[in-house]
Amino acid sequence: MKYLYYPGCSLKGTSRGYEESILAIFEKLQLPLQELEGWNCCGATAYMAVDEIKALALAARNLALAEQVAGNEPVSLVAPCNSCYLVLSKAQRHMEEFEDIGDVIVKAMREAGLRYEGHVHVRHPLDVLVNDVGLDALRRAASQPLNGLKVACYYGCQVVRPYATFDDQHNPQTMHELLKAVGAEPVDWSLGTRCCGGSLTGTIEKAGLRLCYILLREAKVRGADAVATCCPLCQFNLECYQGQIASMFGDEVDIPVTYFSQLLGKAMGIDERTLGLKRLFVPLTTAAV
Amino acid sequence: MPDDVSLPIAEDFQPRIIAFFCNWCTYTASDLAGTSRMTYAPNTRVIRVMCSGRIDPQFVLAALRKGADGVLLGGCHPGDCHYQAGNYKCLRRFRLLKRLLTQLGIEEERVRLEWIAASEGDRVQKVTNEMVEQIRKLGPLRLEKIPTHPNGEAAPAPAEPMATATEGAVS
Amino acid sequence: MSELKIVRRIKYQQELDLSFGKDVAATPGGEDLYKCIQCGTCSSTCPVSVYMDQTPRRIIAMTRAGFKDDVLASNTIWLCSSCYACTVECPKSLRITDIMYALKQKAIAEKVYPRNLPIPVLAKEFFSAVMKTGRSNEGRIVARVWLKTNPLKILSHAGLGLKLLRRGRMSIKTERMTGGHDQMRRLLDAVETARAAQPTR
Amino acid sequence: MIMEKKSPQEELRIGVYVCHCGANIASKVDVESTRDFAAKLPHVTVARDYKFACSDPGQELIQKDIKELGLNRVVVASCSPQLHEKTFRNACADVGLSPFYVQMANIREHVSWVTEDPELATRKAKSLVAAAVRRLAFAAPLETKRVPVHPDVLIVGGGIAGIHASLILANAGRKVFLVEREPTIGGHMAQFDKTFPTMDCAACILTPKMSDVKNHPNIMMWTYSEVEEVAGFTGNFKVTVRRKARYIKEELCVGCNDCVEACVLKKDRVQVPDEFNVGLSRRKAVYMPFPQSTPACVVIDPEQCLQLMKGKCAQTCVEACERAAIDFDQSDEIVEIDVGAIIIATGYKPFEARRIAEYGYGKFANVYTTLEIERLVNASGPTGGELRLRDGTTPKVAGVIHCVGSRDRRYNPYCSNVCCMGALKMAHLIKERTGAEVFNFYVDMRTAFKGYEEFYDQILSEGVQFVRGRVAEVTDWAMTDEEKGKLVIRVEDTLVGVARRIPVDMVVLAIGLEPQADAGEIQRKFNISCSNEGFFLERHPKLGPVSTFTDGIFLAGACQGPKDIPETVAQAGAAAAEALCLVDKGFVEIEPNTAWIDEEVCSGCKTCIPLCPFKAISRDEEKRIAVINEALCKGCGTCVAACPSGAAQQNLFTDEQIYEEIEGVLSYA
Repeated sequence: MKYLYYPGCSLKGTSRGYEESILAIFEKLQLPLQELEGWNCCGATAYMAVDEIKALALAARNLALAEQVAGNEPVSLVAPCNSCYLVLSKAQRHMEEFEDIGDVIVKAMREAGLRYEGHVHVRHPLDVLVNDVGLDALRRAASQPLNGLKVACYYGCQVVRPYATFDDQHNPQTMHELLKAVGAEPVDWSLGTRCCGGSLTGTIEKAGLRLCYILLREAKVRGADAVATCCPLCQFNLECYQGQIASMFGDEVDIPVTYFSQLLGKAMGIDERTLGLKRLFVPLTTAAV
Repeated sequence: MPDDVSLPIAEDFQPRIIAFFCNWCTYTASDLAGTSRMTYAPNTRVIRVMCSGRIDPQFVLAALRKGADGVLLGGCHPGDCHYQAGNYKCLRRFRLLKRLLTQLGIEEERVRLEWIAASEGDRVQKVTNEMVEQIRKLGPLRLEKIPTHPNGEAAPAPAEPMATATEGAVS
Repeated sequence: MSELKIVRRIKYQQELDLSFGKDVAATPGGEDLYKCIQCGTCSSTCPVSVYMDQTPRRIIAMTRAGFKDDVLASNTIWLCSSCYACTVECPKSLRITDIMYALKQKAIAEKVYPRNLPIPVLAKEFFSAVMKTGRSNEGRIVARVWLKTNPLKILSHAGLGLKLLRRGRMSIKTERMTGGHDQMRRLLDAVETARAAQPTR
Repeated sequence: MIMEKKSPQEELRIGVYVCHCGANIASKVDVESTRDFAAKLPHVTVARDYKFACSDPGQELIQKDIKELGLNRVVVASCSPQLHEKTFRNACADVGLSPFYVQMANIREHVSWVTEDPELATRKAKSLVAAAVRRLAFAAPLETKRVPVHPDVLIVGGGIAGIHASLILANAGRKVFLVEREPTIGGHMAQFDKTFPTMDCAACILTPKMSDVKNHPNIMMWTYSEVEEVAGFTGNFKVTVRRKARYIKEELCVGCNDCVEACVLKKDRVQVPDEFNVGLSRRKAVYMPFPQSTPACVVIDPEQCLQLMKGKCAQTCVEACERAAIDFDQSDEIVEIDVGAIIIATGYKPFEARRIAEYGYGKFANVYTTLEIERLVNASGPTGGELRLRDGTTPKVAGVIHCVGSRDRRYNPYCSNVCCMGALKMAHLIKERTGAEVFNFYVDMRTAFKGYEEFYDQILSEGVQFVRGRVAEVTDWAMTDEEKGKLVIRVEDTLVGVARRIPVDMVVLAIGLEPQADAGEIQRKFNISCSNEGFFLERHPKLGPVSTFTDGIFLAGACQGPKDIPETVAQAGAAAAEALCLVDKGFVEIEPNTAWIDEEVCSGCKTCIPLCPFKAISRDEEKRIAVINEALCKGCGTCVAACPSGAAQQNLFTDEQIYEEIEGVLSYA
């Protein structure tokens, strides 16, 4: 099995910490990720609203490139961004399900000298870590376990919806299991897959921030020391708007919002700079760690 | 079939398909498709038998020889036969029949065996439509194009149903 | 005390677009539109329905009935954050998120979206960025969107931008594709041609 | 028995009748043109079309032609032979024509109802008519065979359906075997507290019937027993029943429960969840499901009993039993019975509420199913009839959610039929017992039966709040102070058009009805069919609601589809009547579609002998040929298809008949 890494735009920008921590932990787990050469934007959800087929074609190009690199080998395209993960999966499924979409994209790809046979397996790092690397390997690698750090595991939407491929749609557990394996203590809360507002925070701010507020408040109510995320947009929304949320709703919601991979990395003893933890606005209080 | 015998398929080609359905499951399912008003391709002609075990491979050969372009067989799901195991007998004969057809130069896709339970009206619809589509792709069955035997004689073109190759009659 | 106002609420059949539902049902994911039983699961599972002028359930009903103008003028379709909660919870398996996408596309195509709404602008900015660099740069795009729709916002968010810059989470330098840029553009152009050649879409 | 002829001897005079079936056929098939087509076919003396061939005038028309035109064969092109073949056979027999000279052409189910294009439909109809006409040339005037019927009846399942059917048959003087797999009869109804819409106590109306069953001289009540195997055919079934070891001598036990008191499994943690109280209480290794269990006899659970598991126990129960009814050496008993008819009344399985994660059943303590509430409000239930939350407090606000697991493509697409009324009953009971504010969340209110709408009216006027909307989620995160510590129901009030959050103390899930987990196994055992959702399939949805496709086997109750008690009882009565009809007649007529051997052609190769599933074929060593025992032959025709020399033939389905049919359909395809 070949593992190719599809960073997506955010991991090269606002969520550098996600990329840094993902690459570092995979390195440490001896499964180094190779970045897909020449990748382009996945097509992202915002674009779907304007021109769905073009969005899917953008995604399909990445799939075709991955297939090309892998040759005949089975290949996993690891996409840490929930949005990329969904759009890449959706492109794959829509091409199969809707003949007219598939036809247009296949034709256009041929024009552009591309070919896609449908052999790429789009994967999220949560999936790869639990199912391929395994919890035992994680436990072994955790040289500095997190000692009961209380974490609100937040999966967001698009990693389990609409396609629940590797985890339960209503009660996902992979992040819980990973963090438990390295000594953290997931808090019991019901909002692990409730929407953070996505791009609404930037477009219809009031609506978007309300959703973030609900999540942050509940995480605090449940006694979490930190929120762990697996999606750049979720992390950005939950972390960067905390100030505005506080003034809009008159309620302090300061809580560190990390990537799950940063917490795993920390437990593996990787230093904070390498994990991008220094890039957080609200520092992860290590008192509990 | 070799290229030289394949003729262009006429646009308005309406495949002629004979369907042998067992009384208990598939014929009933076919009735259910009717009561449920599931429309499907009008190309099949259903002949009712009590059990798929009654389907003599010679019936299939006769149907093809008399002008059918395809034959569909339908019985109860394995384990559900009204007579315990007639459907298994049918399956065994069907496998042999397919080999025989291939030897005669007839595409094996022209015959199809399906298990359809009494409640599966929708499967009658689906299978019939698929079968018609399949036969449309294959085109009309042109038996005169059957290649000659290795010894130079024409393949036996049975004159009477009863005289068709007895190797069809295996249990 | 407020003034009593009256508005005509009745709908005459001629004000409706009776083919609207069929159009939407013909888009990918719209196929089960007519199977809706109006149970409202979508509306109650929707985290943003708090602000919607029409609940998602009503959007479905109105779409089927041909209330095209009302549907496209509704804020609902723009509030949809594509979280897919309605899609997975729908007991009749309607792909409501996809239907919302279809409605957004129709609103943009007919240019009936609210003027102050940045989403269509965002989408356009996004597209031009991708065409130029093959990548999107959220900070830059958002800044440009605000510039076009609500310039005051840039000022209020300047602090955030600076914080991001300081932590290396936003760069002045543009991220670009490491190759294949021409190929990507060729692909997008070819989509236009292939689509034009298709009879139905 | 008259063997079929090789070729027609007499001059054929065929009448063809093309039925319009109102517009069912005529709106798609050009019946006039089909009639004209038929008139020109060889040997056809007359061809007519008629509005409803199956009506009295339709039948009379055929009879008149037989008499006046001397017809000796009849083709009816109408519906499926499954529906009206008997009708037309009888009509012809009435005027002296062999019923086997009638041939149906199915131009409704197989043509007009499934074809879009009228022209192609007409073509198809014509080819089927042509085939029927040709096939008739080889028909023979067979005789139907009469086989005596065993007078006893087996009823599988001792819920209200099985109980009711048993009593009817037993009262009619028939001997009934009632087989129930649980230790007591009573089924789900015994678990209910009240029954809608009259709210009479379930036990009060059920338990007298249960003791009637127990005491009826004509009923053999076998609880804790299961049907293992069914052989034979209508009128003569041979059934093997496993009577599971109860480790109690049923005839000695009087149900005093002294042994239960004495059982050493005293601590809650070693006891198991009580099945009858759906896990809301615990029971010991020896137990009686509920006080009115019938028979009033305890049972020992071999997976709990220390003596049975480990062979080591103080056996305090044996000591306690004055009547020495406990018998650890008992083993399962296999019994074979002969019956003429079978009624299957195996009931349903309640929907597993855990499957819908959003409703939090199993996660939140105060989310209950309707069945649990039935037990909680029941005076003999685990709380003695006190409706309390798990922490012992009384709920102030309760929400009842309809359609749980029903009308949902992810679970069961069908409507479970009883939950709306069940949920209304819940609302009433909760209000009555606790005075709580009750919200009912429904998608569509289905109260279509006598007295049901009135019940809805009553509940409305009791002040229950009705919110039309399917609940998306039951959750535990609070938005407002009021919601803290409560379960929050998220729902759209679709009649108002807004989303609402309603905090409650208790949630009740009106779970739907599903086929029994082992319905597939029962289906195979009895050779009946299941519909797509897994309930047993009736012979006809309107006109054969309690029959199956297997003659002699009938259905009663929720095993055929979700239904409430009145409907179940009505169906049980109908099934009993059908069974009675069969066994009282004393004989069954068997379709003469048996196989026979043409002695002159048979080469004695023995190919056919091992193929027959009924061991009906043997070899006549003297003549060196195969012989078919007609009484054993069931008419599948497998031997006929296999005969290499064509010596084996099947009445009604001879090779000639089928070849004629093939040529017939192809002659006008």
